[in-house]
Amino acid sequence: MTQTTPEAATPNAATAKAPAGKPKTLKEGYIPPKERLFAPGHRGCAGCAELLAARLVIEAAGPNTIIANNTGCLEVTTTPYPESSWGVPWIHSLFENAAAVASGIEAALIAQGKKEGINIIAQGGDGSTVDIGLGLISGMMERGHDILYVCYDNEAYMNTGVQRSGATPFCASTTTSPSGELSFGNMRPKKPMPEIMAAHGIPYSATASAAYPRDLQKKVKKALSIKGPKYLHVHVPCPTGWYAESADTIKIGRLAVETGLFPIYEIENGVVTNVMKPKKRPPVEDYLRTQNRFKHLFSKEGGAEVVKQIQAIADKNAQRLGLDSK
Amino acid sequence: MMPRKTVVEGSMAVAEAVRLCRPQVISAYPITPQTHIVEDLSKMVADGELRCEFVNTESEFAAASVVLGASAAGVRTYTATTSQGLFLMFEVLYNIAGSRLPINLTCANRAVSAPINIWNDQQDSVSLRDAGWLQLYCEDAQEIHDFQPIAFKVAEDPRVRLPIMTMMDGFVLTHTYEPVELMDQELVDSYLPAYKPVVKLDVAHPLTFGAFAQPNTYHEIRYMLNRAVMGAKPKIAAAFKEFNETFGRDYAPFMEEYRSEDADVLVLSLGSVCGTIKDAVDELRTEGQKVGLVKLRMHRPLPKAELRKALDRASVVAVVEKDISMGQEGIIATDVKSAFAGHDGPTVLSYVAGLGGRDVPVPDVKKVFKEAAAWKGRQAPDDPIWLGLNTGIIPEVQ
Amino acid sequence: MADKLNESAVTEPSSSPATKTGAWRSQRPVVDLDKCIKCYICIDLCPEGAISALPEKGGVQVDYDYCKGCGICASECPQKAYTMAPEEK
Amino acid sequence: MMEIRIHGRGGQGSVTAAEILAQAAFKDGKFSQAFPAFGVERRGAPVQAFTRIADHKIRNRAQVYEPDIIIVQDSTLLEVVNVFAGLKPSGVAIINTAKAPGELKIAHTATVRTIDATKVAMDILGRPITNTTMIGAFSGATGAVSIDSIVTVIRERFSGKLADNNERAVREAYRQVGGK
Repeated sequence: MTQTTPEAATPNAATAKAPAGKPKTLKEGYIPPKERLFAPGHRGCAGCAELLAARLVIEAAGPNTIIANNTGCLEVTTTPYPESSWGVPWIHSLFENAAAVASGIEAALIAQGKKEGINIIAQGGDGSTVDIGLGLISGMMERGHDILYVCYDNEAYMNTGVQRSGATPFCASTTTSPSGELSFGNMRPKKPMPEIMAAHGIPYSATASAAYPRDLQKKVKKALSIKGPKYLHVHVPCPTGWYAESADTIKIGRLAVETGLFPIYEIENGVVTNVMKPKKRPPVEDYLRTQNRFKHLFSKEGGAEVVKQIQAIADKNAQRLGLDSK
Repeated sequence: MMPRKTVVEGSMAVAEAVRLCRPQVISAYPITPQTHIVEDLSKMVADGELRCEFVNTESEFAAASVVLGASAAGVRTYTATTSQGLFLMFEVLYNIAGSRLPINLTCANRAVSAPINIWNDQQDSVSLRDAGWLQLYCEDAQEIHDFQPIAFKVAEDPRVRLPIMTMMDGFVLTHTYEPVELMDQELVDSYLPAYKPVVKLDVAHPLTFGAFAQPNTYHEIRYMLNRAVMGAKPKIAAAFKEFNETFGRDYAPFMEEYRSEDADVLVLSLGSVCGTIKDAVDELRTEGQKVGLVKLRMHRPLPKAELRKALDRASVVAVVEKDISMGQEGIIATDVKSAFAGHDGPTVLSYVAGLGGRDVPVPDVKKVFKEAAAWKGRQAPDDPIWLGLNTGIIPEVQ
Repeated sequence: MADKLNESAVTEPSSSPATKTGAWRSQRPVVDLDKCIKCYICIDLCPEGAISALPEKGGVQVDYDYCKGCGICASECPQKAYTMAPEEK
Repeated sequence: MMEIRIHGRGGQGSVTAAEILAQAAFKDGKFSQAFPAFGVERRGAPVQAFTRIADHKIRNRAQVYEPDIIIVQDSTLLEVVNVFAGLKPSGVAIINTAKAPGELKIAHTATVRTIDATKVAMDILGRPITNTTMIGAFSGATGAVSIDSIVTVIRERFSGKLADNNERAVREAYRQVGGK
């Protein structure tokens, strides 16, 4: 197991590098909005990490990319007809079928002899990925298409109003798994999607977070350099659905990683690699207190016990991935 | 290579025609009785007779999505399914039509669950009439063979840009061997040029497909879809005409009229049962009865004016169909009645027949003609008439 | 919005800048370039892509046509170069 | 129009036999149609397949209720299926059995012809697959489809030694029932 340290939003983490060739990102100089791969004017919430991550992904992937997008916040907010935020060929069909649509795009490019040099990305939120679209993603992985699937995980059905998904964390309160007299919210842990994908025998399955933009972009480039099906699971805090401050999106995302609740790692050909190890691992309570979806854990009798259980989830992740080892 | 005039299975007749049309991406999921079509196509790909990407998917939902993506990326696409498979595709099929993608689908008509039943009726495709797909029904293997290039040609016409499905009765046509005159590759190539999409997913011009339409545009976009379906009618007529000229056939584009010119009692039907009905018509004609058949070929768009013209002279029209709108009547019967709304016309009877593979033999068809004659000048009943219903096994209403 | 719809309901690329989402903002980030160390993490982290590097001299600028005022830049700037100021009425 | 019903068990190639008959009849210059009794039967279950032959285009899609000819691939079916159901009074039944027609005690008025197709198949093909053999017997007994066209179709469907052996089996069965 190799390791990296969080590069993250620290002052000395990076300095802008001179762009090679045509400017592709905002960092590399001013690009007029209408010439961007992901243009402003989208209708995402202030502080939305999903749209942030989506911009980082396409800017890393570059202009020779075709995207198939599931229904969800990302689709609705970026393509209010007749406007689009996308500067690459982009298609939305349905809630659950981006992986299959992308499979068809790949087949069409191969049939035309035009696949070489073109990246294909299928993407969607956690609901369309771990729940309703899972079978189609599994089919895409099993068939071996040269496609990167990106899941933007904001841990509930945000587009429809914060209903639970298979990626909602243990004891988060959502509108369909509310806390109440008899409940601490969603009583099931997150579906282990990166592992499910890796179990298909694909060459690359990884996690990333919008809070670590440069790690995320590095992984997009790495994934796209590998032939075959790839999976990238990106944690994207949702200030609206997590009942948190817009300005705190990145801080919350960082805490998820540092506490061990959303560990960052890669699975290359079935082997866990490049685990991001926090300098110190704060207690999960630091993370939970930033969001009102966990508020009941601190106001309801028995909440402390649940917090311990959540700490155990983080500790288990830490043990599994060696987060605490130096 | 197969001789050009040969006895082949109906599934092979369609597969061979699809091969001749040079699709670039095929995706499908096997389901009885569509299986032989996709098996034949898979073998053609495996043998190098068909240069095409064949994507085997984990479900019909995925197969429809794969051809959607491929079509949006600018290539000629084909899929085939039936019954539950078509229903599993339902959401995607509406999406394909709304996206104006010229996908060609063969539906091997089969009954729908429950109860589960693998045999033929047409409830599956008729249930999809509202989606924006053009729909053509076939009587025999020759038609399903010939209609493939016509389907691609119409669908891909830049003024049409619509998906199309051709229907063949499951088992009755898919699994039956009969003589077919296979088309010649050179003629197919001359009739059906390579597909040139108007728009496609292309990094050189990165368009956004499938944007989120709000109330200020959705209404108009759906208007345009309906306008396109309606507007496809002359294009379909032209495609049939050119086909007839190229291949020496004699297809009427919207419906085939059989001994109907002076008929007092007509049956209107669609699909393979029309062959049996023609035999019944001949027998009744030799008995001196003025009966005939109108075989509806194109269900969407509905050729209302042509229906009026074809049916107008009869006193009674019995619509014999293998489907029903529960709580209403046969779906085609309602459509036929709509063609006469506000016009004087014949008495239109709705016959529900042959569900789930129930055979419709000549004597049953003759019975329909005889019963129908008795409705001359009378108001048709509100409820559909069930042909060959075995009332002895139906319990009383509880 | 385009004058006429098109038959396939496709949309031209990068056309959303037609909508100026800066109108959503109730507070605006103001950057003190003297504090900026040109790490550009604020560019990376802006969900709108509303922050860009100043050409030639470096440092950053905010595009108030699109900035929604979420405050991530102010929260994440290691130098606290941003302050969030109420929008003037 | 001639209607033929073939009785067999799943796995015995009854459907193939019906198809070969249709293809051979077409080569004779006739119109034809072949289809199975569509069902969910698996290997071993009694199955049926049908062939129609006519001088005109065959339009009728209904099942065959009153066949002119029945072909019974397996005489054990006589005890479990009424293979004579609907057979025209003047029809022909061709049955695979070592017995003579009289030994079968069949009440139907049809002409009954028997052939030990299993023996022919075992002797020539080395396997008890009787479908092609029974087609040869059909041709010999009725002349409704020419033996030459049947052989042509078999040579299109099979190749090499399998084609040679099937041709021999078909011709032997044809000869045994007195085909000329």
